[in-house]
Amino acid sequence: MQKTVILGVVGVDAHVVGNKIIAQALRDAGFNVVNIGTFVSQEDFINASIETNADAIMIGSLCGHGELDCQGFKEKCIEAGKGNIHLVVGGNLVVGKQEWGSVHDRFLKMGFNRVYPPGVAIKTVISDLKKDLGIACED
Amino acid sequence: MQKTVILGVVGVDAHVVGNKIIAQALRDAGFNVVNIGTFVSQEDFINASIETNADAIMIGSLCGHGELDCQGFKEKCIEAGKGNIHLVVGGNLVVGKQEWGSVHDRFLKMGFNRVYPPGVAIKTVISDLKKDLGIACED
Amino acid sequence: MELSNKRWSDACFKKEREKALSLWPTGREVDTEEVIAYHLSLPEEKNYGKVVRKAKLEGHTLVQPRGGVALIDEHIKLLRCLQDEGGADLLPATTDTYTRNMKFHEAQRGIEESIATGRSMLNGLPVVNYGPGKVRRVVEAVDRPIMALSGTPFPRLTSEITIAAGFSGYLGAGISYPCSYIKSMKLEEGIKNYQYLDRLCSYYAEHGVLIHREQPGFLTGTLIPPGIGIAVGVLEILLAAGQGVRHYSVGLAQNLDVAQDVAALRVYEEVCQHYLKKAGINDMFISVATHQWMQAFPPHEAEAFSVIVMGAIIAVLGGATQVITKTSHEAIGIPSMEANAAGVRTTRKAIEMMRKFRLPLDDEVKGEMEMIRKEAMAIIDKALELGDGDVAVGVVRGFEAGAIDIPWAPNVHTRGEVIPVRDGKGAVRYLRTGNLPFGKEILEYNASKIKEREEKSAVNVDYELACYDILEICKPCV
Amino acid sequence: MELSNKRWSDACFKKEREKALSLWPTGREVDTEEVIAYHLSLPEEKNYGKVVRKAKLEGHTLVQPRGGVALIDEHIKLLRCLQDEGGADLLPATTDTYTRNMKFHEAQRGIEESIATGRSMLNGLPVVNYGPGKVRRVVEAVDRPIMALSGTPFPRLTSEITIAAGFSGYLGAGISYPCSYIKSMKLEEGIKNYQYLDRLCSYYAEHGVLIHREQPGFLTGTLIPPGIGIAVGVLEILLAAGQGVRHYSVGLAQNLDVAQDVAALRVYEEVCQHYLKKAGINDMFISVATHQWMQAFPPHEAEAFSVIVMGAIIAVLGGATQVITKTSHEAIGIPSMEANAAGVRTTRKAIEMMRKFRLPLDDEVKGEMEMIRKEAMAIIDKALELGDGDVAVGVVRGFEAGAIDIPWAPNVHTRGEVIPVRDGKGAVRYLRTGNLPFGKEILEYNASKIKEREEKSAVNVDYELACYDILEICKPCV
Ligand code: B12
Ligand code: B12
Repeated sequence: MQKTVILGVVGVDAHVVGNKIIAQALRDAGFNVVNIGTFVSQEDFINASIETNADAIMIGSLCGHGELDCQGFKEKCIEAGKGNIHLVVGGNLVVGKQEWGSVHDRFLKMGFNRVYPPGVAIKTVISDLKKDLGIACED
Repeated sequence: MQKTVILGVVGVDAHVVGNKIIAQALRDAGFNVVNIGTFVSQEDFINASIETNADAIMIGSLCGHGELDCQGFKEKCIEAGKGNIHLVVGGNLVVGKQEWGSVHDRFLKMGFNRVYPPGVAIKTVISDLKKDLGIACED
Repeated sequence: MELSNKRWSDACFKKEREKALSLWPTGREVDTEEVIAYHLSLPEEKNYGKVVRKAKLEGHTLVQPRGGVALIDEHIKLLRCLQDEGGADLLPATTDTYTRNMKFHEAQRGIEESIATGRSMLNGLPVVNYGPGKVRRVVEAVDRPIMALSGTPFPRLTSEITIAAGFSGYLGAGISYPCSYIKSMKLEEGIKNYQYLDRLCSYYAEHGVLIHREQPGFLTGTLIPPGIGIAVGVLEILLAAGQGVRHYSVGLAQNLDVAQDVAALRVYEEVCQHYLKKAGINDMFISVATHQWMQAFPPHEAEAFSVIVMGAIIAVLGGATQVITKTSHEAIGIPSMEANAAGVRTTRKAIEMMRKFRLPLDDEVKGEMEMIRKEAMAIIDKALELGDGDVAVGVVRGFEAGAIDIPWAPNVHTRGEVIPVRDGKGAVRYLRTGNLPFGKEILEYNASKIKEREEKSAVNVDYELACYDILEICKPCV
Repeated sequence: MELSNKRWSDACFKKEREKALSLWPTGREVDTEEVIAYHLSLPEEKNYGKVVRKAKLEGHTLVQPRGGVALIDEHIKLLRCLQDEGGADLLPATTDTYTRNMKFHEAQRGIEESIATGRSMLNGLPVVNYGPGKVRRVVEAVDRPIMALSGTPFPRLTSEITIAAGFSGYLGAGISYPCSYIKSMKLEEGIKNYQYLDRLCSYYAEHGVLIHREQPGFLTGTLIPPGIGIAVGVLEILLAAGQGVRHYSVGLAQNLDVAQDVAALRVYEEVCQHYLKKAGINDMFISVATHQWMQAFPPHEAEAFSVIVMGAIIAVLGGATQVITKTSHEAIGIPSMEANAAGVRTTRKAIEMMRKFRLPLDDEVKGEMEMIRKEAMAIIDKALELGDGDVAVGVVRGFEAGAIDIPWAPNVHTRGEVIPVRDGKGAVRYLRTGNLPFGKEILEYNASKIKEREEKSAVNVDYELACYDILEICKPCV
């Protein structure tokens, strides 16, 4: 069965290029992509996931405010009864060049299941997602 | 009284540009410069200093072999009865980018009175030299 | 107030100002008389416009970094580092994205968390929250002019605060920023917001205070064909002129194709002056600013340096008066101040070594110039036609009709039908021209250039390749 | 053996070889038959000449670093890093200065102290001490061709050993190196030493093994006027041709004046072919190599990167097939392997971004080309005349007469009367032309260019300024 993912860029963040390219790549990989674009609030992500009964929420954050913009997101998902939805986040998550290990940890602690560094290969994201959602990979 | 300095580049080292420029600058500053150029052995330095009754020996070493080429120089000076001559060394003294403090120490231990890092300002060398040889500075 | 390119009346401007200044408490601190006196007390070397004018006269290229951090003291450190370690000619104050979107409460939280965590949690300096008094400390701590860099469709209060603080330059314009920095603002609103800013600068100019205006021009920074970039710049300078502005920089992002980049820089002012003259304006000072690569940067620092130096060289070859720099941290995050200064310094050294050498213009470069001119003029002419001679109206209708379009923009009011792609030599062409008002000559030239690439590389030039081209420069070269 | 440009007879060559191979025990390990078989067993991608030839055909610029350390295993690490992290197209083995001066005992001490202290105490790889067997480990550990870089007037044994080890390129020539790497060798001896090397390569070529020869051309690297640099290159290619060499790179150092640097690269091959043709040689493969700034480097790494990238760009603008790289450590010391790889990588990225763009040739650049051609030809013609048509003899007499002269050289047999200085635009001219055989046109052109600088800067162009110019690029730009 086709899996549905919500894709968007959180906060007041206008970086749309990666968003458009990833959306296309996910579609090519067989996902049902609900791309809600840029300038998405936490509430919008959750509402969209409820409406579409999505399997995963994929949050992009490029502008550096990821840490502020993602605070409390997991808790809101739980409140909304979506505590089990798969949470993925990627982009230039924090301000500045920081040691990746610690950034990764911070987001895992916030409740994300997958956290990706700047410039991650899209195919890595997709193959992880397939694995995580229980889709057989060809390769 | 005009002070005499022996200037040269030690070892099999062909870097002559700095040597020529420093020679000119020392002359302009009032020194009697005996410039024995490049490819100078330890013995040549000492002989020249004896012949001219020099006040200082100024060794350039650019090519990186300074450490090997200066080993035992102070001892040879002492043997030759020139144990008190002022010894100055400068250039790219060692192979590679090394911590300057430790390079400086190594050459001080070898008996040099002044040790200069790559690209030192010539006017610094000259004003130190005047001080060390007891010449009044205008500035 | 109806949209038009007429200068706002004093009454209307006054009313709008009151609204703007009441958006956040610090707005109340702006005392216009005092601001004028303050600016007049500053030395010439701290005035953006004067420094730029002098450089243009001397054929010199100024180095202009970006940069902003959450806390004032840290921002002062940053600017001093850019000035003393980097040798920046012009200094920045980039605002954070909350400020840009008038989310001043969030910005406040960012300030507080920055103090608490000991690292900047904001991607820029929240000037509005600080207010003019505190921001003046920055002006007084450095010896160069400062420009506010605020990629925002809401410049009203930010410009009031920063000018009151003593900044003498303001980057931004009413098409560029509303198109690429927000999702759903109508063009009309964006234009008005920047008319406010331009009107404000014109007001200060009347009172002897020169606030230099700069147009960003890089748009989404993503393979913007120079014809589009220049068209937008010209439309924006006409809008600024409409409000009385007479001191302006037009910008353009580099696409890293030497011939085309230089050609674009070489025709830019001429096209501006052509339309200004048509509008009866003969006294506009124009400076051309080039932005080092604005797209995805290589993460490897040695490669990043290469992109930066290349940008400096294109600036000089193209005779630009300003070059806006990037850093070796670009792919990762907001640069440390050292990395930022290094980007400036490497740029400066390259400018020095270039010794004002300009690219000789052979037929190839001249051909590019001609084509860029034609593309830009086609778009501008169409906009003017649609606006019945009024630029402001024309821009709105132009976007509606798709006669103006910006590739890869987040704003839903841009059609996004135009898709750029490189040709066989590396110049940026159009995979799709959407509804751009291009005549046969342009279309055929474009098609033939794309065909050259197909023949050369035996690859289909399609959407996938267009995406590939966006990532080309950031791909490791080894 | 009397000096001439005739090819050494087999007998004479054999005798000289025996002497050379007995200079140090490892010479005995050279088994010519086996060496030929070994080279023939190597893949094409490991042959210097073949890689260079292919690049020239494609209009591509190859990246060629320098580098050498005391120990074999460390050298392998270095080359792997240059290849894998830097993306070098061609790999180096720079020898240490003891080896270059045949002080093999001292080199041995350097090896031992390097092992003892755990850091390289030598400024290069002492290939002779290791002998061909051990050095082959290097060849086998990498996937690119390797060239021996040995700034030496004594190339005989070093070339035997490195070719036997599987290196397929050798840098150096009989005027360049004897002039700038030693204090008192006579030109005659230097020429003969390199005739040996060229004869050796020609011998291998006869047996199907292509050893690419490269001429350094940068001389003392210190503001060498391109007319002099090219003259020496042409004389050296004629000397190589005399011994039968047919695969050659001519080099030239950049002076960091775009127009003049590019002009020099653009005329170089043409001048070579002109004289080769006169000598009846029509089958010489020539590649042009450009050396990134060879003089005092800025210590600040951001500035050093700028110099390096600038060098890459000049290479492409000038259509050079090879660019020899520098590193951000240049001002301080032998670079770490990471710094060396970074220099390669930054160069490579720039080449990529340049997309084979060549500088359009306008009248200014063409004028420079014309002047460089004339200067070079004046020197070469005079040398040929003095040698009664024999280049080898002509070179010796030319130096004696000062008709050939090299600025800032340590060798006492160069007159050193010529002193370079920059003109008002930045091009390298002559403060003093010494006894160079320049006619009125060249002299007047030169004088007028220097006068331009005096007028522009209201400063006397004198010896002090010439010294200043040498240090210009290394001075901090901030
Ligand atoms: C182009 C660009 C812009 C354009 C954006 C145009 C547009 N509307 O899209 C413009 C010029 C408008 C712009 C503006 C700004 N930008 Co910007 N921008 C860039 C730049 C150069 C390239 C981004 C890009 O398009 N990359 C190409 C796409 C294909 O890649 P991507 O977006 O990085 O996505 C990849 C991965 O990150 C990941 N990914 C992305 N999203 C997601 C989502 C999920 C779920 C997953 C799993 C993965 C993932 O997958 C993608 C493929 O690898 C980057 C730096 C860089 N990368 O070189 C800075 C950068 C992202 N920008 C930055 C900033 C700060 C800003 C500004 C705030 C201005 C400022 N202060 O300097 C404004 C923001 C305005 C706003 N409201 O958001 C910073 C962020 C800083 C930080 N995190 O510390 C960066 C990193 C530059 C920098 N070093 O300072 N920017
Ligand atoms: C030009 C140059 C050459 C030219 C020299 C031409 C000539 N005959 O003079 C050529 C191309 C021939 C050359 C050859 C080599 N070079 Co060289 N060369 C340089 C370069 C780029 C500039 C030197 C220069 O002229 N500077 C300008 C003058 C005015 O400054 P200076 O000589 O540095 O002198 C200043 C100070 O050091 C000091 N100083 C100098 N001498 C003295 C003496 C005294 C008493 C005092 C107090 C101070 C002092 O005062 C001067 C003013 O500030 C330097 C790197 C750099 N600096 O950028 C490398 C450099 C010196 N060379 C180097 C090397 C290794 C070589 C070679 C061995 C080749 C190789 N393996 O790469 C050969 C050596 C051959 C030989 N037999 O010696 C290395 C030394 C490495 C190290 N120490 O770790 C350097 C540092 C480059 C590098 N980073 O690898 N080189």
